[in-house]
Amino acid sequence: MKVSPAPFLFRGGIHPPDSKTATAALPLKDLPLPARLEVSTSQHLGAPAAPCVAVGDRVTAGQLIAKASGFISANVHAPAAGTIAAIREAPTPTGRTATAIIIETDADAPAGEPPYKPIPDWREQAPRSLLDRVAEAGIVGMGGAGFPTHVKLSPPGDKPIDTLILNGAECEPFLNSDNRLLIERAEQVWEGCQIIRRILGAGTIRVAIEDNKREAAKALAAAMESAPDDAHIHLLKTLYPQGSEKQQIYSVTGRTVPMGGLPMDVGCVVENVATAYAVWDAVVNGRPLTARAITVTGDAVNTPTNWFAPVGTSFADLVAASGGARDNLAKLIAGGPMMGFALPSLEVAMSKTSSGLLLFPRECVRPYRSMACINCGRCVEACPLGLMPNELSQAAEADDIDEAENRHVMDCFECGACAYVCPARRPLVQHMRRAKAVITQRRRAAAQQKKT
Amino acid sequence: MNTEQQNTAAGPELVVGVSPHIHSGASVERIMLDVVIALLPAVAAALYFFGLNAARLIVTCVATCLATEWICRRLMGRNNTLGDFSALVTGLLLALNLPPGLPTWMAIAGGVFAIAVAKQVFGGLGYNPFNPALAARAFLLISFTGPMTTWSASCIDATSTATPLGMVKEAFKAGAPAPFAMDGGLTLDFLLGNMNGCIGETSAIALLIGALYLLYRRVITWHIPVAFIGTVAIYAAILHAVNPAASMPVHFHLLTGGLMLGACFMATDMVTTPTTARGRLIFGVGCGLLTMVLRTVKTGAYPEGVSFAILIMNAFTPLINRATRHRIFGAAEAAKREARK
Amino acid sequence: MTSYILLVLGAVLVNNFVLNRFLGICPFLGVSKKLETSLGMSGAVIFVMTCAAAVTWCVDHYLLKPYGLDYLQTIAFILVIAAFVQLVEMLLKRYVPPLYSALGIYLPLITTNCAVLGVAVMNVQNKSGFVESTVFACAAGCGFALALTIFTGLREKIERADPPRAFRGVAIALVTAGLLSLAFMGFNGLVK
Amino acid sequence: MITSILVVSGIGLVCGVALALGARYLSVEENPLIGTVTELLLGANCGACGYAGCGGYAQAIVAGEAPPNRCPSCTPEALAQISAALGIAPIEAAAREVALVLCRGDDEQAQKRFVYDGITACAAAAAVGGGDKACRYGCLGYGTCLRACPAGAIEMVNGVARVHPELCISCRKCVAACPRGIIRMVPAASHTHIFCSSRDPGATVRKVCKVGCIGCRICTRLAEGAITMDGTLAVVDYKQPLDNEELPAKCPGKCILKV
Repeated sequence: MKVSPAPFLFRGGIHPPDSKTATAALPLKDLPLPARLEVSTSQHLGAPAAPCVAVGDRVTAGQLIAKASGFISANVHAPAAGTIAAIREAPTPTGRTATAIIIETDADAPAGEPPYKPIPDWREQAPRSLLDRVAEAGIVGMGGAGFPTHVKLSPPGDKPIDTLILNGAECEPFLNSDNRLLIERAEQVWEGCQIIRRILGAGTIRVAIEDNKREAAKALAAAMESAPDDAHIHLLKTLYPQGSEKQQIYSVTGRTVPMGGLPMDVGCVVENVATAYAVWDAVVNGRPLTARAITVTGDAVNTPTNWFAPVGTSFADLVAASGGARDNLAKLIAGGPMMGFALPSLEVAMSKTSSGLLLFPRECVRPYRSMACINCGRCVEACPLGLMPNELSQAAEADDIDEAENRHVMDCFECGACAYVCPARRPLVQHMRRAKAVITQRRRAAAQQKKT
Repeated sequence: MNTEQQNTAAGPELVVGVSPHIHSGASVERIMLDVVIALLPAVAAALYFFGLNAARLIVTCVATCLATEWICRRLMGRNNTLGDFSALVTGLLLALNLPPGLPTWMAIAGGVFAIAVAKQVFGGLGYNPFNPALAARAFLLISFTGPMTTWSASCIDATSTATPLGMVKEAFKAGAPAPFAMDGGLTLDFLLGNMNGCIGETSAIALLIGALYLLYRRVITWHIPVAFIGTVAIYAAILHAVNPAASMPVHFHLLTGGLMLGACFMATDMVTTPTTARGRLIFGVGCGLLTMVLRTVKTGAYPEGVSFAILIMNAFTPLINRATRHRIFGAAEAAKREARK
Repeated sequence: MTSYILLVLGAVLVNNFVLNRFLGICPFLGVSKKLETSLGMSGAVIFVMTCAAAVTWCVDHYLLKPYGLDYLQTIAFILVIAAFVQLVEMLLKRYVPPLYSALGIYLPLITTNCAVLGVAVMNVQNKSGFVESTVFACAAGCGFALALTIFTGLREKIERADPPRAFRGVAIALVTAGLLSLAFMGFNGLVK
Repeated sequence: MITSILVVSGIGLVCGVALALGARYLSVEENPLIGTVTELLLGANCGACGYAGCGGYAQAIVAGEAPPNRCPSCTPEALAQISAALGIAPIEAAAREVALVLCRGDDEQAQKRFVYDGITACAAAAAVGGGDKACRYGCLGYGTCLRACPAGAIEMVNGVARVHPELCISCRKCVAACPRGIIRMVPAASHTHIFCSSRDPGATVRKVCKVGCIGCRICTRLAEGAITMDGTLAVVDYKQPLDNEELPAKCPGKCILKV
């Protein structure tokens, strides 16, 4: 049997209620094409893409509209045919602003040819050409951070990769986009995963799925039956943050990524299931990454839905399609509730990394007063990295950034486990983030000074 | 102003903050309330064994602590913190740590000291380095040694005016044999709390019930109580094995004095104790060792050492915290990699 | 042997120079902000105390006592101590400059650290022998080191505390020191 | 009597010789001037000079890396003494400058985009969705400058920071602390200021704030060169005299005030 429990378990972690039932059984629905799409040039980590169309241009579905600029960057394509209405600054779902290309869509446009040549016989093609396709198609890590996939898939020669981990943990509460993708499109995900392995030349494939998503695991196992392989599905104990790269690598392989290192340092690459699906679509169908699954849920939306929606759809359109928001809407979150970003308004467009949109009612956003740390140690128990959030946050609060740096605040990936359990309701993640921002700024300044 | 907001804001006013956007619901209030609930059996035992005197002390201490907390916050111009119940816990713990015959005004002095000097001058809950109730007890013990070690006005069958620990210490100091044998009847009496002592410390069974509740509610972890009580037991066992004539058996040391109250409620006060499991074990062992040293060294000024032991270990807490930091995920691997280079 | 153990325990825990006799409060408050400096200070004090006790014992025994000059004790002892402190200062400045600048004014102030003089005078009062004096001095220095180390840990904690304006800084440190001393009173009488 | 004198001087002599030997073999070179200058610098250690404390600044002065007039608390006499000690020509004291918060968009005048929930500190608030103030250049009002000010010269008035110039010690800590960069050092002698830092076009400013510069340029004409335009923002050029009493009343954005 290919399905078995994960052999290891990382230290720390928390058990938030998974709150997934509202949308777990709802099939992905294709969103009717919105009249307007706001496609950001910065949907990935690294340099924003450079727009290569002008206002007034007509574009076809899948046409390249912004080119990757620099090594860590990704192409951006038009999700639908239409006319470029404007190119201007717009807010991103991660709380920043970036140049966005606004497309007035043309619903009557014929479907047309896929923009890239399909490669159904990818098993016979050189890994290099497949990698180029991934780069062309503008594929990024769709689990959250949005790291350009083609960069991740071309590790330096001295870092041999022997394990590819397909991340289907989806440990964030509320979200079901990856879960539904696995249930409904398991074969495509599986094929995408094999394509990635061919690019990497990796030995084994390990699939990591939390044990509360047995249906997804079953669907994938069925898909894997038809494609015999030495791959293996590991059911992870439901524990947040199993979906985090380093924790997952440990749970699945028992290897520990060195502090400050990358998964490739221990011979692993972790790819999200949505990314695998996008790779399949790009290679087999020749279609760039322009649409993704997104869960719209929460107690302040009328009809929670799992959408398959074009990138650039404004959250206002998504919410409207989901039956609209209720009057008691008080918080709007792009992403999951643990690591997602609260948005100031619905006038923000979804990106390649938007896996969910949560609408929380006023009852869930009670104002509270954070207190002094009472030293209970729950955050220390919860931290999957073994950091001490209590002391780090106090150092940051006292502006003792050096102390925070010496105590490895930079390793914090802001999973939020500490703040979730804190009985004093301290904004621990915000303290960490601020300390990290200060340190990054200092390091940048120091590097600049070195140069001059 | 209102009309303008309506003009500009298209939707409702949204709250924007940093992730995570959900919370476990744990709160300081709930933790403190749990401690109060866990103390109820001990309070009941105190009322049963010491009657009105216990009621008088509990009411006095709680009222004093609450009032002092309110006044201090007022004077400092800060928010009212009566709602977090920490002053209530301090008041209860202080009362349970006092001998039944203590004059009311001394209890008031203790309450004021606990809140004003040991807690609020540091900025309130979370900042105090020493357990406020214990600091107040130590303060009273040093200032009013007589009343703090007079036990006459107490017990239902008061045959002696000293605590068992005091009687034993006096006897051994004088070179006499143990004043009583720890037979079954006496052990049961000690277990239930039928002896002289501070009003809340005598009933081991009531305190243990409370501790189990705290463990069940995950307010405390097992490390400190187990390490503390275990160390005392091992130390007492060794002492008894080496010299049975001049020492008391293990269960005597476990059931008498403030050990149960101290190990389950005072040494587990999270503000003043280490954060990591390892640190808590060290803390517990340190408390146990110090307690037994203070109890059994014949020349010591006080027959009981639990409160001082915990206070001294409180002082060590920052150093223990520093020494028992968790290993950071991947730090060892990073060091190895560095070494290879 | 037992008497030496008791002597040491007594000087470190029971009659701790800082927490029980309230001597040497100045460096106790002055250099207790960072563990690194307080450890350096501890080392310096142990060194000065031990050497000063040894030398003052000799001075007392071979110079003052024979000539009946007991009344000159304070002056003579201070002279010796001052010289030792100067020596430590030079050594540190030369070999551990960061520690030297971190200790700052508190290094020369060991001269006026009453604990050092206290040890010397107490040795005379107790009519201790040479070895006893030196051991006692070293133990007293260790007691100072212990108190300083614990207190530094506490100060690093209260540094992050939020006391009312009037209590910020040294005031809250003194309150903490008082409470620490209260805790150490539990050792009272343990060793006579 | 003689014995006592002899004994004490004997001990003193031995110690003296020991120390002399120590000084001979363990000494470390140090410029005595640094000590002199440090003493003259008053020792406020405010950091206004940009160095780590007065000692660091003194070192820099003696090394010739910095002029001695960077200390705002230094009296002219002390400055003269420092120059004399260094053996250089006396240096003029710089004109006193005070910090000024270039925003008056308080809770009543300026819009907010959302309800901020988090740490009460400006840098932290600015990092959350770009800050809750609708104006990207407005004072966030979470008091980071107030806590940075060693002189207690900053007060929060209705959600906007205000510097009390009479208390300001010109240390520039608030200037460095403000994540929006809207605190500026201005001559203490100037009293008319433009309290806005928004570089947004006038229409945008109007939408979000009732007291913002809309870039109408009326003030530039009235001020005869003492106010210049930096894009759409009017900026006072403090090198020029500015004594037009009508300015505050004539500003349609109501952001020019005489204080």
